[in-house]
Amino acid sequence: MSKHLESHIIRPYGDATGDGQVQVSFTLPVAHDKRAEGAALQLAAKMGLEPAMVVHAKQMGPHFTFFVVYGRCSHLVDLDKVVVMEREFPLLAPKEVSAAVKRSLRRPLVVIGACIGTDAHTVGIDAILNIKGWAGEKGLEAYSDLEVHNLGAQVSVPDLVEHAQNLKADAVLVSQVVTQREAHLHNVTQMSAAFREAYPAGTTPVLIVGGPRFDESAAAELGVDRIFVKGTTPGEVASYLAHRLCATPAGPRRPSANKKAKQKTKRAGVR
Amino acid sequence: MSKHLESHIIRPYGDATGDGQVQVSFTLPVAHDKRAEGAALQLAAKMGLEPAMVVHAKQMGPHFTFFVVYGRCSHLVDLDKVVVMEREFPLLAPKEVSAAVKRSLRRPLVVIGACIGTDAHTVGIDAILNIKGWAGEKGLEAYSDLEVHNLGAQVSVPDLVEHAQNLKADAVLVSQVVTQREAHLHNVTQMSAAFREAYPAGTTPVLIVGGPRFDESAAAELGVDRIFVKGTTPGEVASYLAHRLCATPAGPRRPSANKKAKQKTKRAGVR
Amino acid sequence: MTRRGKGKLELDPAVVRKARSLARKAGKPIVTLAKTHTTVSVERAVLRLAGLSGADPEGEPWVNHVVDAVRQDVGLEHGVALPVWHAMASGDYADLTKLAQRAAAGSVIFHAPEGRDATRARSASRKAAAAGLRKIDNNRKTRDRFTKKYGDPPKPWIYLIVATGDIYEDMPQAQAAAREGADIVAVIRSTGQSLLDFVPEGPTREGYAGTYATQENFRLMRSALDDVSAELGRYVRLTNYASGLCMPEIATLAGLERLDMMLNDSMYGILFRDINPIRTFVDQRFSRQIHARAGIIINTGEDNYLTTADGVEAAHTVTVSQLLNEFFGKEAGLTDDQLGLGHAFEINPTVPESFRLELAHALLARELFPNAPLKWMPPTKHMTGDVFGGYLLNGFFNLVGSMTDQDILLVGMLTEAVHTPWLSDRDLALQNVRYVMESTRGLAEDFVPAHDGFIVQRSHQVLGEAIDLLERIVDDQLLNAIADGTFGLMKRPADAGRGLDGVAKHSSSYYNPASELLDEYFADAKGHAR
Amino acid sequence: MTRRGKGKLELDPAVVRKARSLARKAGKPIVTLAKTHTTVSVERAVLRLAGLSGADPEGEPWVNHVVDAVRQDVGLEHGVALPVWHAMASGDYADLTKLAQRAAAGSVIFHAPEGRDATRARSASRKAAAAGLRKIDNNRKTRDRFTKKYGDPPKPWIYLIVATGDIYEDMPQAQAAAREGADIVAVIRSTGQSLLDFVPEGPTREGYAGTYATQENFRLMRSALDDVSAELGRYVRLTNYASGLCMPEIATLAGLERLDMMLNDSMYGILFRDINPIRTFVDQRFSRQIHARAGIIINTGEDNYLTTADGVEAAHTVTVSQLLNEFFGKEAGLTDDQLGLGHAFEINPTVPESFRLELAHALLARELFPNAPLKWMPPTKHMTGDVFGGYLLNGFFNLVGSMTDQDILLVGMLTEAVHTPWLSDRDLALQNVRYVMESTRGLAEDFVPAHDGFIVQRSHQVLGEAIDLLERIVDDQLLNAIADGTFGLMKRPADAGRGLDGVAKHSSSYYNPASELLDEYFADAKGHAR
Ligand code: B12
Ligand code: B12
Ligand SMILES: Cc1ncc(COP(=O)(O)O)c(C=O)c1O
Ligand SMILES: Cc1ncc(COP(=O)(O)O)c(C=O)c1O
Repeated sequence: MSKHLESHIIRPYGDATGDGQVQVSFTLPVAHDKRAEGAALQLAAKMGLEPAMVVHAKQMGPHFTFFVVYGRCSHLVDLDKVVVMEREFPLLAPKEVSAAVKRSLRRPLVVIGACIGTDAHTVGIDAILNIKGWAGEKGLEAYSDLEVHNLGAQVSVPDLVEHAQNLKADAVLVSQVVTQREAHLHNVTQMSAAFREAYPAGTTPVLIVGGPRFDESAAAELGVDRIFVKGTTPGEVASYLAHRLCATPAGPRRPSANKKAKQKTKRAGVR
Repeated sequence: MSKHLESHIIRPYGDATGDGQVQVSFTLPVAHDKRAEGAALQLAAKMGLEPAMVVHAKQMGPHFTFFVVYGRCSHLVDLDKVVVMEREFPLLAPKEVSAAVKRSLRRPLVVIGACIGTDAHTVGIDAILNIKGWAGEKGLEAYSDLEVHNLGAQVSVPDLVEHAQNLKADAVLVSQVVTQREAHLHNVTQMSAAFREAYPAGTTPVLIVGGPRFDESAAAELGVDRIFVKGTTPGEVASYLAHRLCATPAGPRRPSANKKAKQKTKRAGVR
Repeated sequence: MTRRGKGKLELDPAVVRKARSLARKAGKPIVTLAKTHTTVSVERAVLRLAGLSGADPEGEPWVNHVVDAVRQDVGLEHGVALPVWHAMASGDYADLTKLAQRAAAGSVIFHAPEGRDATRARSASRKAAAAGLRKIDNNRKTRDRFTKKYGDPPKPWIYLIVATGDIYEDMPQAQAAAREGADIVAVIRSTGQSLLDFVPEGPTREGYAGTYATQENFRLMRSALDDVSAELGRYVRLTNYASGLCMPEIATLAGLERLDMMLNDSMYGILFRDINPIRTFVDQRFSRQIHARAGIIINTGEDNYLTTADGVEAAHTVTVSQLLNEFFGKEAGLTDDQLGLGHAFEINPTVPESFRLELAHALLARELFPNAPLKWMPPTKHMTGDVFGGYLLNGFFNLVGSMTDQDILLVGMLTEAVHTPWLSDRDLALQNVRYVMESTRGLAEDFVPAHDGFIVQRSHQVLGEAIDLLERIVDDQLLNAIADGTFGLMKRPADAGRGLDGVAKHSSSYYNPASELLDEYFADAKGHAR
Repeated sequence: MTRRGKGKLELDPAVVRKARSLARKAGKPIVTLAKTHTTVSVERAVLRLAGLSGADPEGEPWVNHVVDAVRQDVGLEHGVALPVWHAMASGDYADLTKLAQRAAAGSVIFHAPEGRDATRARSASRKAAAAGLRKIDNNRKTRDRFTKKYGDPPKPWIYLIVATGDIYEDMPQAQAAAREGADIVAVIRSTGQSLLDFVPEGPTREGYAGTYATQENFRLMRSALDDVSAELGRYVRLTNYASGLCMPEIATLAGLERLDMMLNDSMYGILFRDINPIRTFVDQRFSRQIHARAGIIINTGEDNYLTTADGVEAAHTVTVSQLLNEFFGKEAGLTDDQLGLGHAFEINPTVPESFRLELAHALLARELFPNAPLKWMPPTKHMTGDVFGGYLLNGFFNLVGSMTDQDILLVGMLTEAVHTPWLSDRDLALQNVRYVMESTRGLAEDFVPAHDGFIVQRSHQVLGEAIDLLERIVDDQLLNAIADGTFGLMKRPADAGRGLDGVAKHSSSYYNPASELLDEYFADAKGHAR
């Protein structure tokens, strides 16, 4: 057993340690014949599967064939080389969050949330905000010292900025679920730029985005403070808010992430 | 449409030409956590999947996790580089086969078949030999000028050789379905060596093996004349026999394949 | 067949009658509202029916120019017909397009005509609208001819979605889908089109997660499917979405381009697009009258509720919505065989006996609406990245479809939680449907819920809860119920939401030739019925 | 529950009685044959029961040495008991092992004792055999204690296969399987063991596509499962194969090591291993007497027929084989709850209504054998490399199990056509079973085949064909029927096949203490029953 935990170089496991067995399926734009199966094996070989078996091939229409391939993958996985983004903040209970807010802000912390662009998938943001909550945890609306405004779906970026200003939002939570043609990346980049434009440098609210297909480590590129992904719970978000907004009550509040992104965007250096 | 047929460099197809999308699943010998997902992505990257998404991860027991990954595969497939083994003989109708046998041998062609070693999967060899046949084609027993002896399952190599000699077999058909620990390769190599040992050089019957997991192009290595794989029909086998045994009635009949293999085996050069 | 007679759930006819009459009570006030209001989109639909199409170089449709201009000059409350055809009579415009161009240039001033002018404008506009309705009638005849010629496919009809965003990619994919076995092809729309207050023009090559609904895209796709229908000897139906801010216009375009089905729910826009309730209901009635006339089958959207609410707790809201959709639909002239009421397999699969619960719900819909072509929707919310488990779940969804005798089966994708369907996803999905349908054909006759057993009791419970809810709705008015988040847990007050500014109450002199013609038509349709 | 009463298939009790009496008629001559013959393996089993185990340095078991030596000296026809215990009495051997070693060295000459010598040898051997049976009885008690302590899992019991070839890999895998939800773990054997005329010794680490069945492997695996049973608070059963040339010995070892189930079919060895029919039937009866005594549930192998014959055409051969297995089993003392009769989901999935055909066949078995713990086997022959379709098919197999209330469910693998199961294949398979069983729990009560409908008629047809076949078998004798390829399309003449030379007809002085004790035991078991 323990050997599983110790060894840092591992391989895929079919039914014996080190057998490297994996399953692959894909479609090739060719009719099904011997050559097509050869092509499938060529691709498998390039993926590192050798030996590999085409166990299933099904032609779909005149020009496409679907393949299922099993084989031994020659690649090794080095666990030491895996970079994981560890949570940079402690998980707090709702009470602790409220206490932190009281202590440092001496007023409710204002949060607004929305699905921006044409995205109408509100279940995710609602899971974080609604009292009902998610995975057994109550949503931010249930936190005594958080003032939550859920703007709902398909909110345009200008509207979002306007609301943020009128409501004096400390944090803006944005959800993006539709990812076709990278819609989520375009929308978020546009959104963060708009905030930096609308606010005096360093005073922008904390920008938080979430959705099932984001890369947690892409916050800097997108010009936001934090990204939350699949399986996020309200408690994590609340804890992050406390960590981010209540740790240093006095100190300035310009996320380094924004700096980086600023340099990228046209309006860099605006004062 | 036609472009599908012309272009010789292709990529996997998800829902748009060139998107390179593939699906992969495998198990890693690690418990499920962030690091494990990172490990899965590292493996995907090494297989050429970038970007890739871990869409499913399920821990199985304390030490294993199953992953489903989707991603864009960067590898290209060059159709021109695909080597396919084309059928080297014409497909004949049963009548034509019989005619060829009559013409060249002037006697029935004797075929014996068996599953050797501990393999008891007879459905495959029966599909080829039994009158009932396979895929709508009658089996070799239905051919007027073929004399078929089906020895059944789990025949030992010595028994097989003995029968071949007693029955003056022109061709020996062997099936191997169980492939665990390369059983099929061991058994076939052993079998072909035994025949070369038992027969004067160049007089061995035509050795044909078949089974769902053979590599059609491995005949030489295994010391046999022909390998048939998944989906073989009786007609193909009969046509091959006619081609192989009735083409050159007089001429010597030592398959080059055997030569090669001979050099490999210990008993090379025995006279 | 479960279609007629006693039924497997032993539903009490009196209870069923009660449910329907409550739905009528709840819907009546809305109908009055719809009959006494108009919207910019209804008025634009009239102009489209009269043959006005096209857009200015910026892509703003001429119908928008005209309606906006009329509104500026005389307001919306009289309808645009009289002012427009009065202008046509006064000025010398070759056709409506010319008028529109001039109006766009600001060089037309519209008046609300009186007396003989009004009468003349009225009959001119009536002629124009009638011409449009004739086109629609002819399309209906053409469809009937095709279905007679080819014969209709056996139920359930297999419904597949295409969504590349590019109409020129959509066409071959739709034809491929048809060849693979699709009886119905739906081209889903680009996200956000529903919030546009105009209908884009011409063929389009880019949309997010869907393709724009335009008259030209409709035409291109319908003819692509006509080709493949001829090839296959099977009439392949085309579906799009009459929803969002342009519902009436899109319905009209669907009729003009011979679409066969339209997603058209009485509350979807309100709940899932935050469109103003009144705007929605007014647009709704007009578009359903058009669908009725065009012989288009509507698909309602009850499935959507269960994506935000729980499949068990909210089961009765589906029933309530189906009853309301039925009432609104029939009031607008739709016949039973045009009511593609929706429901879905969305119960959490880890719930004990979830499959029997699905059977209970699906059978309840089947027996409440024996003659409606029910649309059975696959699991989506509980689909995960476990594509194997997802493939299995879709198989059990298909099985419910087979056992409860559904009519329209939207094929589920094993990659629902991952991406919009791939070619191979669709092919696998169709193999799944084919296996289940073929291997279980006739199994419905062996499916006899135990008397007073789990399934019967559950179905009665859901119907009971539906009736309770309808009673509450009747008491505090449907609009308030919607405002309180009764459906899909979404709160939508009547005085909020998108497109409210596009709504106007009829003036005493309101005139709409299309509505007039449609009302007459259904009046004597009813006449004949009697 | 379908277990008692009328039944859903409306089977005519008279017809069912007829089927059983035909099976009895067909089986009777075989029983006589079995009672009047012995085999080398039966005799070796007697010695194993008496405590002789172990092997020479080459691995040839001592029991083989002794039996071969006795046979050489006095032949097999008197049985080995008297010659052996006579030798024990004459010479000074510390124990049987010593005797065996000397016999192996050729320094023992065996005689068939007469008179008082015979009597003495007889009672000595009887004592020795009784000691072995006591061990078996105690194991049975232990099992009962465990199942009482932990309680039995709900039906169906989940049956998983382990097959690494290495007992030390098998143990953790079996424990993993148990933790994942397996109620029964089967360790399949290495290909070819069935053709060995001896039982290998000690722990083994290599076999092809399976692990050798040895006493030590049995012991190791049973204790590994005892550990995990304690951990899980659920008694996990262990299964192996009492088949092939050493059937009686393996049955004995199973009893001595507290295995819980054994694959043990009356004809599998004949048909699928070309073992001589007489050898098989003689070995069969002895091993079933042991199983009966040990409280072991046998699993029969009807599933195998459908891998070589067609699932529809040959459906009735399954029924016939079940009836024969039942007759032979009960004749040997097995009770209903020990008869794990087999059947399988092997109809070509492209056959129209294939699922309903499967339901008809499965329900027929259920209603013919209401009290037998039926073993329901998954699709194998029609599984292909399409692992998605295979996963779906396994789901529908599980569904039949749920709807027809099967007892033992062998879990199908999506990769059946590809490789022996992977860890992840097994895990996916268990999720499949869990979903189907949980979500459809209770569905059986809603499954009521239409009166005289497709399912009822099909089941009657199969039973009818089974009766016709049994009549033909009764006419021309079971052995001839087997010779003619009646089962699984395999022709197996009674005078051919492996192991015939290991068979001997009893002489007038034949004595077998184990058989004697077993016969007495069942005699008064019957006595009590009366
Ligand atoms: C429910 C649903 C809908 C509902 C939405 C109802 C509603 N009010 O939200 C309806 C039916 C309306 C719908 C419509 C459409 N949908 Co949809 N839908 C789904 C579905 C089935 C589930 C999504 C969901 O609710 N997940 C549950 C939530 C809780 O998970 P989540 O969103 O990931 O949120 C969690 C985390 O990501 C994170 N999180 C998310 N946001 C945020 C924000 C912040 C600030 C934080 C901190 C955390 C956070 O926390 C949450 C809790 O852990 C998915 C398929 C699937 N099974 O995933 C398709 C899916 C998302 N839909 C899809 C599409 C294409 C559409 C349409 C565009 C189709 C069309 N053209 O008509 C339409 C149009 C909608 C639009 N304009 O956007 C695609 C998206 C493909 C892609 N990746 O681009 C999917 C994947 C289905 C598919 N395979 O095609 N859909
Ligand atoms: C039927 C079957 C059985 C039957 C066999 C009955 C019989 N008399 O043949 C029974 C139930 C007895 C059986 C038993 C076992 N089986 Co089995 N069995 C299968 C099964 C379900 C189908 C095989 C089959 O009949 N295919 C149909 C035939 C027509 O196809 P084919 O063999 O490929 O033959 C075609 C071609 O290959 C070619 N061909 C084949 N041979 C030849 C020969 C010549 C000369 C030519 C020209 C062509 C040719 O032509 C044929 C027609 O196109 C497969 C799983 C599957 N779905 O594939 C497992 C499978 C083959 N069995 C397997 C195993 C492990 C066993 C056992 C060893 C398990 C055990 N330990 O108990 C036992 C023992 C048998 C033994 N000692 O060998 C494994 C093999 C794993 C591996 N690759 O090593 C498989 C893949 C199942 C699995 N996933 O575990 N099995
Ligand atoms: C009833 C109904 N209308 C419309 C739509 C399409 O949404 P949109 O109007 O945003 O295109 C859907 C989506 O599934 C629907 O179910
Ligand atoms: C009834 C029965 N006996 C025995 C076996 C095992 O075969 P063998 O005896 O070759 O180990 C099987 C295999 O599935 C079987 O079904």
